[in-house]
Amino acid sequence: MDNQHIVRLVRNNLVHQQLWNDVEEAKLVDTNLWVLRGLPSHKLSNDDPQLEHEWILPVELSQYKPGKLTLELMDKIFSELECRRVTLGIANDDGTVVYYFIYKGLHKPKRN
Amino acid sequence: MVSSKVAIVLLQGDGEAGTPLVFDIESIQKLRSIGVAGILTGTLPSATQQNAFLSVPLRLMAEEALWLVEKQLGYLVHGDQMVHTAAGAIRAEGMKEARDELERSFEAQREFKRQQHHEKLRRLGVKDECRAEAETDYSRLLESSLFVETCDSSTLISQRQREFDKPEIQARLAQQLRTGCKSQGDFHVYKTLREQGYFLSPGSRFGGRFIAYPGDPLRYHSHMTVQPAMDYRKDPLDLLQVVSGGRLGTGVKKLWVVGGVKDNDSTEDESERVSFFSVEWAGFG
Amino acid sequence: MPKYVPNAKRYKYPLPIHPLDQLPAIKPYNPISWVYWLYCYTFSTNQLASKIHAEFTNGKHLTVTGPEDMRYLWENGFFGTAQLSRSEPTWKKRTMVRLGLSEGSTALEHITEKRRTERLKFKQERSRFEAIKLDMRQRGIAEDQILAEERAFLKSLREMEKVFEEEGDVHLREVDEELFGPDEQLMDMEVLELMPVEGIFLTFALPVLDITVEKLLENLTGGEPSYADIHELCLKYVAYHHYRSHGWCARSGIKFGCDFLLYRRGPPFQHADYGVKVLEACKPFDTTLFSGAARVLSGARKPFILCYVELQKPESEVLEFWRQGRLDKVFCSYKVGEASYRRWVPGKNRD
Amino acid sequence: MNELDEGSFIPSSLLDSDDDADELPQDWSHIAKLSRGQVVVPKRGEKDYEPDGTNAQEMLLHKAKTAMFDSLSDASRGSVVKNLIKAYYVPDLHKACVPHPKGSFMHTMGKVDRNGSCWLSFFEFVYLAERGTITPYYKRKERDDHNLDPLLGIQDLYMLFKSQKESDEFAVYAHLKRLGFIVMQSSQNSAGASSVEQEKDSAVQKLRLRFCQTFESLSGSVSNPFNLPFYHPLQCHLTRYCTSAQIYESLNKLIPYIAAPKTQEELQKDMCTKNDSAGKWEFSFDVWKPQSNFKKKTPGLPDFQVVVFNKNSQKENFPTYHEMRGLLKMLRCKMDFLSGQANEQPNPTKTEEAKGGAKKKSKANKKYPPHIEQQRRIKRGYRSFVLATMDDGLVSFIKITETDFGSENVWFKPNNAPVRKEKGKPKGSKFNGEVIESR
Repeated sequence: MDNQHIVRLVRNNLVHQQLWNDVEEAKLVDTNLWVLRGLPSHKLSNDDPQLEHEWILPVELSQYKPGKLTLELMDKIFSELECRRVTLGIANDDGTVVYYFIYKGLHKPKRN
Repeated sequence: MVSSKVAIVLLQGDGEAGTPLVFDIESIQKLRSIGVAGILTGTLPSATQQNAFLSVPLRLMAEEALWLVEKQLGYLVHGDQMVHTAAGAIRAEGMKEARDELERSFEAQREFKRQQHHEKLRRLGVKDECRAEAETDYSRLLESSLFVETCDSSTLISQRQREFDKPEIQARLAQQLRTGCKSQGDFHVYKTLREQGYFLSPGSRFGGRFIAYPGDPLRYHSHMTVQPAMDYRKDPLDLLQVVSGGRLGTGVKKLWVVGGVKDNDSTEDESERVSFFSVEWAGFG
Repeated sequence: MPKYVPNAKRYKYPLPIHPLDQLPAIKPYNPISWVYWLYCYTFSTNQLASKIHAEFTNGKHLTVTGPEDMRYLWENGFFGTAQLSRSEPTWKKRTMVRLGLSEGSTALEHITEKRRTERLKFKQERSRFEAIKLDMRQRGIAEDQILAEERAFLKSLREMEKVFEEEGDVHLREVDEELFGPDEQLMDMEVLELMPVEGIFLTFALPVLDITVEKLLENLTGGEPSYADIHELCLKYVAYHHYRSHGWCARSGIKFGCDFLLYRRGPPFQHADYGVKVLEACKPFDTTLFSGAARVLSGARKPFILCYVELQKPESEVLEFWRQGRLDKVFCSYKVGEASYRRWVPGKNRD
Repeated sequence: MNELDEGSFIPSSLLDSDDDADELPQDWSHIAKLSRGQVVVPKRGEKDYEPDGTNAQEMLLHKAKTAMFDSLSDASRGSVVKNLIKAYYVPDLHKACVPHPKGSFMHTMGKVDRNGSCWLSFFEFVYLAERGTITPYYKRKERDDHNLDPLLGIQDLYMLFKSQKESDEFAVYAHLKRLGFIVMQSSQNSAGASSVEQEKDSAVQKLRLRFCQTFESLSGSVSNPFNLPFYHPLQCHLTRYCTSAQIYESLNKLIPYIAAPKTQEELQKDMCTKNDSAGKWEFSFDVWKPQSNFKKKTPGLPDFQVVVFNKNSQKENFPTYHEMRGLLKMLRCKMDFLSGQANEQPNPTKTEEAKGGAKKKSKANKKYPPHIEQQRRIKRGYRSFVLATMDDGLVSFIKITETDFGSENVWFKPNNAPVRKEKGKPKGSKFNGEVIESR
């Protein structure tokens, strides 16, 4: 999987639409993937103890080709980042970017 | 310990995997106490005009049945000819016994009803001499109000079905059941979740293979919509499904969960067999 | 006050190619009017004065950057999606407001942002109460008393909702400085992105973009594609063209787990009427694929349309047309059939 | 008690197991009241988020379980001796015989033979036994003496199902029956049609078929005339489009589409074209809405037809489009979209449609402006069938309806737009329905 070409797209979206702060780009060693790290403008979930930096994995959704994001790859990303969740920044082919939390293992839904 | 295992009947035609059913209420109660709820599918005789509260048989998912067999908590019974054979084998003595049994049940009912009747008359203060007359009327009434029950479990084959509880028969039936499932990996997903204490039910109504509850569904909300098993190394995550699954989950307060099943031949620990990820809409974008 | 342009005027044309509706009237008794009409007719054209500039950025993303072009495509048929907004390009306006650069109406995103903060506060309250409830249970307090407490709590939440007040503060972040060019003016960071099917429609079906069909196809599927490379795109385009050409405004249905949403006129006028999933006519599918999308859509009260597209010619033939750039021949080799999918509840269909 | 009346006090949320309100029913304490005939409003949202280890919660769970299992074991199946209706399963016929039939079930179930015995299909037999209406026995073929025919239990009955498919179909059958629908097995129904009628039909059928085939081949060549370059760059220089409609019309010739049959004639044509696409699919049930004046012998066309599909079986898949079309061609039921037409051109052979539509006619015939009429048409669609999906015991129903966007053009025409009237100020003819810009 190669996500370099959409890193900027997702980064701009985070900074200028979602108004995140300290957004940085980084490349993972194991998987050759690009990730972003940044501070949201507000707490994303009540279940979070405090406002923290989040990891974002930009991925591209193409409706014309299946993706390459296997669960094995997901595991590698988690083990390198050593975090409890990664946010998928899904760049759609209509120009929008949508964000989904992905947790390693089983996670409980929000209480409310 | 044979007697404590739950008999699971596999309904099947030639070469079919089979539909696992449980008919005995005590067994159903037992299954529930070990985290297998199943789905009741039969008409409840006391409320025959609705579908929300149903009665035996309890239908199990193939994965549930396989897990019960593996854990030695249940055994599979099958044979479309069994009823025919059993019915054909009944001799006059057998029928007499059944009739005697019915007669005993009637006698018990008579006894019970008479007692109640007397009790009632006494309460109403009816005198003894009037009673005798009322009694003959009542007897006629009583005879026609005796109840003939249609039992849940079979009395015809109750002996025969125990003979299925042998390792080689069980291995064969389980194999048959397993190969009939749409996805082989789903069993590992089921097993892993079950052994972590989740109750599972069929999930197609919520866009998944299973729905997982943190405890008995009678008391707890479900937490997850579990997707059909993926191949850990080969299958790519369907991002379009992630998007709709995550949105749907937000509405019904369930996380969208995928499990990747690792190959058979891997030397990994059985508990590491499935790698789960939970997906949730981040609330923005 | 900015000038108010009513929607009926702003979105008068459903397509970026306009009809010649400014031709003079013909008066039967006045032959001069005939000549004048003929003159106008001959020298008029449906063509755009100049085509809209589009280019590929980040590989396959077809984008339009000119602010006027972005506006034009949005107002004439609702094509494309602004990358920093939900659909219509409103980012610049919003940012001006956020940075206190000018006064204007509050944009949609601003309002939703505010609502989200409010909701979050309510939820915090709720979890605080959950903790209290747990504590009460642990102390063995009776269930009905707990229920009463809960009712009182819910009431207080509603009160809180009523008195929620507005707050507006402006602050400039460090990173916002990259938004300003050398002339100290706010730059427009926003670009309009077109879905591949929109790109084809605005190049092949209507002469709107200044990009050639050849270049478009090369970018979308590579120079020497196999049939498998073009298959999905063909299915989606055939469906897209089908709906667009019968008058529907078709936009991405991604947020509803389907391929397209169909609007009768367009997003400013009403919610989408239908959700469409494009499928192959002879391929079996897993039900899980449908039930999720069907639930998301039915939650939004949108009928779910299964649009089946079937190839009626040999794949090699279609691929050859594609390589020659004969898109008309490619797309008319397919046929469309439709079915709607809806959950049916027997108890509600008894009489 | 009458089967239909009984259902009336049950809240609709209890009728179907796949209620919108999520998850499975939980509060069995209602069922005791339900069986006593009281009106019950089910309580929702009484579940907890997760086990929290408190005794209070344990207690609540224990109560819920007790209510459930008490309801299950208290509700025994069967009848009192006075009302006992014995039914004997005949293995060779896979049917059951009721020598002395009585009761209201006979309005909609069973067939009475010359000797006055009532023959139940296997589904009817199991369903009635489950309700406790009949008492099931096994008929041993070598003996006439019923004394040697054993009484059967529910388990025995289920074990007599011949295949998984049959038991899945039964679950769907029982689900609909419990709601008061009248359900017949589709194959059984068509086999019951008199053979004379069928023969007469087949002659006509052949004639029609020939007609249709020629028609098909003709229309086939017409419907796909597109071999000109579509939007040629020169087109804009040669042609002038004066309205948006003209632009659309030049665009919408490109993609061929399948138009749904919309009239009696078109339907008949479609029915008699070759049908080999349904594959192994066939309708399982003909279903009529609950009604008190149902006649078993002349039931008329069913309200809908149902196919059953097991989503977890390796052997089954959601129907492909070809299979759906095959099923639509086989469809023999009332069609709502015809009800308006039947009124305009009465057709003696199709009185059923007219009858079926009569109730709705007032609604259907209400005149709307053309563009609203069009929206209604698109939304309602044309032929439809019900797909019952079996998910390990949970049945959900999906209605698949043939829709047709290709036959309608919905582009905005300024002249047809509803004109908003300004009070007391008649509009000038030049105004053209548009709102003038305000300053």
